[in-house]
Amino acid sequence: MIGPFSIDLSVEVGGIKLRNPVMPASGTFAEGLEKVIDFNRLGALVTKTVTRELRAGNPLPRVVERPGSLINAIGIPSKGVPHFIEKIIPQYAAYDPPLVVSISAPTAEGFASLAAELTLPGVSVIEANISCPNIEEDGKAFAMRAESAEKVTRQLRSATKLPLWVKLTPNTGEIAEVARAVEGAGADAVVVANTFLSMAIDLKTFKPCLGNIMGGLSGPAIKPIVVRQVFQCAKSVKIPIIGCGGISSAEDAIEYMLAGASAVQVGTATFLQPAAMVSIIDGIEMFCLQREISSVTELVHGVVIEEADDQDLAWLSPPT
Amino acid sequence: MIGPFSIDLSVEVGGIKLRNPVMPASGTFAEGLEKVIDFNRLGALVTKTVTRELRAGNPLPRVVERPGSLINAIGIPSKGVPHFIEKIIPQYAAYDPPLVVSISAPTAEGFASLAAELTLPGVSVIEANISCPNIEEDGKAFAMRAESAEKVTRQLRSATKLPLWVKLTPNTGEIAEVARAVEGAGADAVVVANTFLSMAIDLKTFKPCLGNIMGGLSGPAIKPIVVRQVFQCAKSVKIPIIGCGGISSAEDAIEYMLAGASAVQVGTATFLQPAAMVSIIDGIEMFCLQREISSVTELVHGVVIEEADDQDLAWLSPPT
Amino acid sequence: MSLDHSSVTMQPAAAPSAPPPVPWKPSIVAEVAKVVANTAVNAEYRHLVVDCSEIAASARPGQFFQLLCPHPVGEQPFLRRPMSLYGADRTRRRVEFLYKVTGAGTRGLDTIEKGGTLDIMGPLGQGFTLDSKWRHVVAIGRGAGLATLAPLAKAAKANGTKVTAILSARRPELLVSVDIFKRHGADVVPVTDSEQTSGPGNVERILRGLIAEGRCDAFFTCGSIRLMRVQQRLAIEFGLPGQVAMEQQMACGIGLCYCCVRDFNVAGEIVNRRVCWDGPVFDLLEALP
Amino acid sequence: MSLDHSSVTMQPAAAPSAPPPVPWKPSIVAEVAKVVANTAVNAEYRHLVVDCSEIAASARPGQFFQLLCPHPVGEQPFLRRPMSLYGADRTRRRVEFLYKVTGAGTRGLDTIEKGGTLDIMGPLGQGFTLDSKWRHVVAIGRGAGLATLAPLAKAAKANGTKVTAILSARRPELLVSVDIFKRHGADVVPVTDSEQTSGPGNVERILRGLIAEGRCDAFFTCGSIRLMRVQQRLAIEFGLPGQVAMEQQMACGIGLCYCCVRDFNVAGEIVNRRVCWDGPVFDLLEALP
Ligand SMILES: Cc1cc2nc3c(=O)[nH]c(=O)nc-3n(C[C@H](O)[C@H](O)[C@H](O)COP(=O)(O)OP(=O)(O)OC[C@H]3O[C@@H](n4cnc5c(N)ncnc54)[C@H](O)[C@@H]3O)c2cc1C
Ligand SMILES: Cc1cc2nc3c(=O)[nH]c(=O)nc-3n(C[C@H](O)[C@H](O)[C@H](O)COP(=O)(O)OP(=O)(O)OC[C@H]3O[C@@H](n4cnc5c(N)ncnc54)[C@H](O)[C@@H]3O)c2cc1C
Ligand SMILES: Cc1cc2nc3c(=O)[nH]c(=O)nc-3n(C[C@H](O)[C@H](O)[C@H](O)COP(=O)(O)O)c2cc1C
Ligand SMILES: Cc1cc2nc3c(=O)[nH]c(=O)nc-3n(C[C@H](O)[C@H](O)[C@H](O)COP(=O)(O)O)c2cc1C
Ligand code: FES
Ligand code: FES
Repeated sequence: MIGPFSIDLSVEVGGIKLRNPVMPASGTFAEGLEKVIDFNRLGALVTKTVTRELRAGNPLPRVVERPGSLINAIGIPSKGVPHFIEKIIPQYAAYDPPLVVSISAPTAEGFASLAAELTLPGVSVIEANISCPNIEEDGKAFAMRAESAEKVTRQLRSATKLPLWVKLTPNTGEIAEVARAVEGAGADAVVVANTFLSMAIDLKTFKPCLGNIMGGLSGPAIKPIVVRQVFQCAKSVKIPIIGCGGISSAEDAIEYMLAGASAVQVGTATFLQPAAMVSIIDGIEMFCLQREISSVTELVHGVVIEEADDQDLAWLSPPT
Repeated sequence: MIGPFSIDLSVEVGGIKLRNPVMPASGTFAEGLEKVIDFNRLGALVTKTVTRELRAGNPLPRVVERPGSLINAIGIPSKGVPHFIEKIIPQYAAYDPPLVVSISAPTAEGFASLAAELTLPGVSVIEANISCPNIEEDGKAFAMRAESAEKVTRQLRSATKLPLWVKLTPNTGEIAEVARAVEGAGADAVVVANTFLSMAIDLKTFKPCLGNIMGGLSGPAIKPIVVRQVFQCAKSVKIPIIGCGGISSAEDAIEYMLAGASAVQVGTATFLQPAAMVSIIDGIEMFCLQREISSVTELVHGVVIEEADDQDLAWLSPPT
Repeated sequence: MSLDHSSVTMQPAAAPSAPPPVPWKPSIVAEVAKVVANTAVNAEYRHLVVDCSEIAASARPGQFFQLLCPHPVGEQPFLRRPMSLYGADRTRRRVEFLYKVTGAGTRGLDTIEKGGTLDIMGPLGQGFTLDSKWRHVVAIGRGAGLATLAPLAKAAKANGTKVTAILSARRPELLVSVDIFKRHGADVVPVTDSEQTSGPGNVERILRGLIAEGRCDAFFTCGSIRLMRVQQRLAIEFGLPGQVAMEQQMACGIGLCYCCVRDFNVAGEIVNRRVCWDGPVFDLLEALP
Repeated sequence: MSLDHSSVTMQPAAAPSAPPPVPWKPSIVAEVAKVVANTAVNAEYRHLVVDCSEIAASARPGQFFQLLCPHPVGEQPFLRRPMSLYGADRTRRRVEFLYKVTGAGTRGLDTIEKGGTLDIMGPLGQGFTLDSKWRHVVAIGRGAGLATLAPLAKAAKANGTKVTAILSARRPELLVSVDIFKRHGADVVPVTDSEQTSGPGNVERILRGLIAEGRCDAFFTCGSIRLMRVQQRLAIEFGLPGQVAMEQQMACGIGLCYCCVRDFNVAGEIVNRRVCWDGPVFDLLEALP
């Protein structure tokens, strides 16, 4: 028998120990959430991606909903690095969970210099968003190809001593190769994945629903595709994988962990249920309790692959 | 004023004229549907992919549902070419709409010889399924890369005089390049797209929900991604595009046409509403009537892209 | 392993038809039916009655419908759910189902109230065939099979065939369809786990008795692999015909998707058939567990 | 264009707080509230009343909630929908909304019956501020603004401030909130399109009259760009303060996503603010149409 307090929820993810495997996804988390959930319950805190350039973000409308999903083209509104260092980082100083700082830049050098500059007290991890589909034209980003992903990771690696997580795009046809390249270049973990480049058209006006024409798809609709990508990456790399895409329940998080994720990020679900992350943490603990799993790490890559047998049987009533 | 009968629903798609732009997606259509809808209403008839090899198909379970989507790993059960020629093709002889025969093979030569053999009376179009994620290991298929897609298309082109449609995979990061390569190699149209390689894990057993471990995602959940892919392909090629992915209403079909599709294929929706294709045809006609659009071809690539303006205004009540 | 998708010959009613005559008419419909009743019959089963079209109401025993289940709170069943015909009334244009709440879809069914609507699609598949020469037949069901076999009672009576229904359940109070069989003049033999009468040994004993009395010209069964095996053995031993209704997960329900295949032993060869289209009723001796 | 996400200073109530004290307590909740009433008030608006927690019931005028709307048949609204507080009762733990059925989300709201439940999230955003020095204020609303301004009536009364409410609608029977304002002692001036009294010219005439009589220490407005412009002009001409509640499409409602930004003119500079977090109530003179 396992007691509720004997379940070890902690995970080791890319150079850092987290009290539990649940953290926000970049761009879906900010100080406002502190009014709804206790930040000290989270595995980590993750900032919105910051860039060196001052950016206004994309034209409106910035989001459009679809069944079970959201398309966003927020862009990366940014008030620049000094503002980030002076105003944003200190906001999280009082909380226990490590702070993960998400960065983006248009060039590999830009990534490296930003990582160097943000290697500061109060910052625990650099998450390199080399995948944001809105940045590069037509969704092409560093994370689309192994070579470009490797190059940017290598430069990032030499620019910072902090644990380095690299966030991949799901829009590539070769995510496992990209993950392997990123691992080879020194990343401590990969985040799988960002949003799917998508489009919606308004039938009244014939115009795109988003000011930016295209945007990134997130939410429950994408989960089956990203679970597959995590599974493929887990076969391809040894560094930890952080699963991200459509997670809104403990079951979703556990499915990702079974596929190979050591931790998970929760994005869009927080928009619908602002306390989603806390419910997911509680749900994972409950699941482990019921299944007598004493450490959540037992779930990681726990999927059971066996030879197909005659599963027909399962569909008939139990024998009398 | 446009009268109901003055709307021209016909479209020219890759070497053949269709009475309307709506047809089934391969693998979601068979003789049984004749009991529910009048096949003569359809733009075309499309067979399940046929292969030269005898295949049993995948182990069970072959489908698993997710919110707004289905993952299938049917495989391509095939009784071989003679059976297809003797039993399947004649089933459709009595219907007016052209018959599109979907083929697949493990090699470019295999594709070509199959296309040649199926260039028969009663067959109007060869649709080359170079994208089925279940065939090649880990979802890799000819359609993942421009080079391999070009090679197989070139061989197919020289093997048949019939209109040649090539069905692409959405799992690649370079679909517009693949479409262009296929166009260059002589395809008459591209079908965008097949299913997204996906995975689901059963939390009771920790086993994959599908006998085949991974399968293809279809249904409403994927629509925003595939609409974007059609839009990108439309900018990249001049040959017609047949949109396919998550279409279940006339609005969905029109959205695809606005993005750049000349015609559409309907798959999973037929499983939920077996008369979906007929409703979609009627709905497109109604839409054209209401918008005073006299030919459905006016919708094709009709999306209006303009400079962003201050769309904030739209959110306030009308001025008094 | 060879593949055999040709339609079974038992009952031609829903077999693929010739090229469509003019004007074309559907023989399977998806329609929004009106719910007349949706009530619990015991701790496990609910009885659903809907008003429907003539086409739907023409369903025959052993056929089934695909129900588009409403979404219960927090769940989104995507596919339709197969449910056997439990009763059909052609003149009142009404069909009935008997279902057990097991997962998301049936939980959704459970939420429908009288006066509400339900999207039903059918009639689907190949049903049971009653040979006019048969005087006495035996129906053996358990689980959802109790629902599937129920409409045989009325059809057999109309055919002048006498039925003995061996109905199996965990406990007596979980038995369903007993009244239907009795109402149509069948002999009902309830067997239950709690009374330790439902084991294959006891059922075999009962069947041997019926065969000895000449009261078993054919077997009809659904819902239990173990009881199917008993009948297969006896069918071979005594040269009796039989039909079994099979279950399998379904997507389309009309033969399009090939997700519902099962293996069958046809003259020693393993062939692959679609339960929704070639079945759900198959020859007893061809069925494999 | 510069970006300014800092919180406006009008009302510190919901501004970002200092590092959390121990033990931590939420000040915004998402909870399943019980629906006490959901009834039509006229051809356009419906009145929704729910029982809720103390935190939700502590909402103040100008604040809003994000409602998780049930799915109407055939539609799946994904995001929550923002709705202004129409009324709050701290002691009875109750909040009220007034909504117009416009799209999928509000059609979903429309389906909820008395006794049902609704997932509400709030209180959200920065509400109106009432200066204790103000003796007479003017509230000018149209559309959803009529709902947004309504709770000001009670708050002003409690503050000892007299209100003149200029309520605008297409036709007299579409006016809402008139009773609430009257009940709390406000003067109500209905203006409508059908009576040709709602034009900016006439409203400006009324306002100039109130200003001349010393009955306009501040403007409160919501729901009409044209009327906002009239007030902005008069506010500048007479040096009067004002507050406007703005609308914008929202995803998160709590400042996480930056989809709800609008431009504001802060001392001649265009700054970008989140309506959900820095607003929805902003300084009248900073607002841009
Ligand atoms: C031809 C046929 C007739 C049937 N008739 C009846 C009947 O009259 N009464 C009755 O109570 N049940 C019947 N069943 C079983 C019924 O279809 C399942 O209980 C139901 O689909 C469960 O759906 P769920 O969403 O509640 O369960 P879940 O377990 O959530 O379903 C998940 C998936 O598995 C499928 N599934 C689950 N159980 C079964 C099963 N036993 N057979 C086939 N698919 C299944 C579902 O359709 C769905 O696709 C019949 C099945 C078939 C194939
Ligand atoms: C702070 C705030 C307070 C509001 N208070 C009220 C109120 O008290 N009463 C009332 O009737 N309405 C109010 N509205 C408007 C209300 O939110 C919209 O009418 C509602 O979101 C429409 O949703 P729908 O699904 O019915 O329409 P759809 O048009 O289907 O909505 C599609 C999308 O657009 C958004 N949207 C549509 N109209 C608006 C709008 N006017 N403002 C913001 N987003 C919109 C929806 O939220 C959704 O994301 C308020 C809006 C805001 C921002
Ligand atoms: C509104 C919004 C803004 C986002 N901004 C960022 C961002 O700035 N940087 C980033 O790496 N990902 C960003 N993302 C992607 C998320 O971090 C996450 O990868 C994605 O949404 C998939 O997870 P989900 O389905 O749980 O939302 C954003 C997503 C949304 C919905
Ligand atoms: C059960 C099933 C079987 C399929 N079989 C094939 C096939 O044999 N050949 C093929 O090219 N596509 C096949 N597909 C893919 C569909 O043709 C279509 O590309 C895909 O389902 C996306 O469209 P949808 O969302 O409308 O279903 C199959 C899809 C399903 C759901
Ligand atoms: S369920 Fe589709 S073929 Fe049987
Ligand atoms: S709605 Fe997300 S920041 Fe305002």
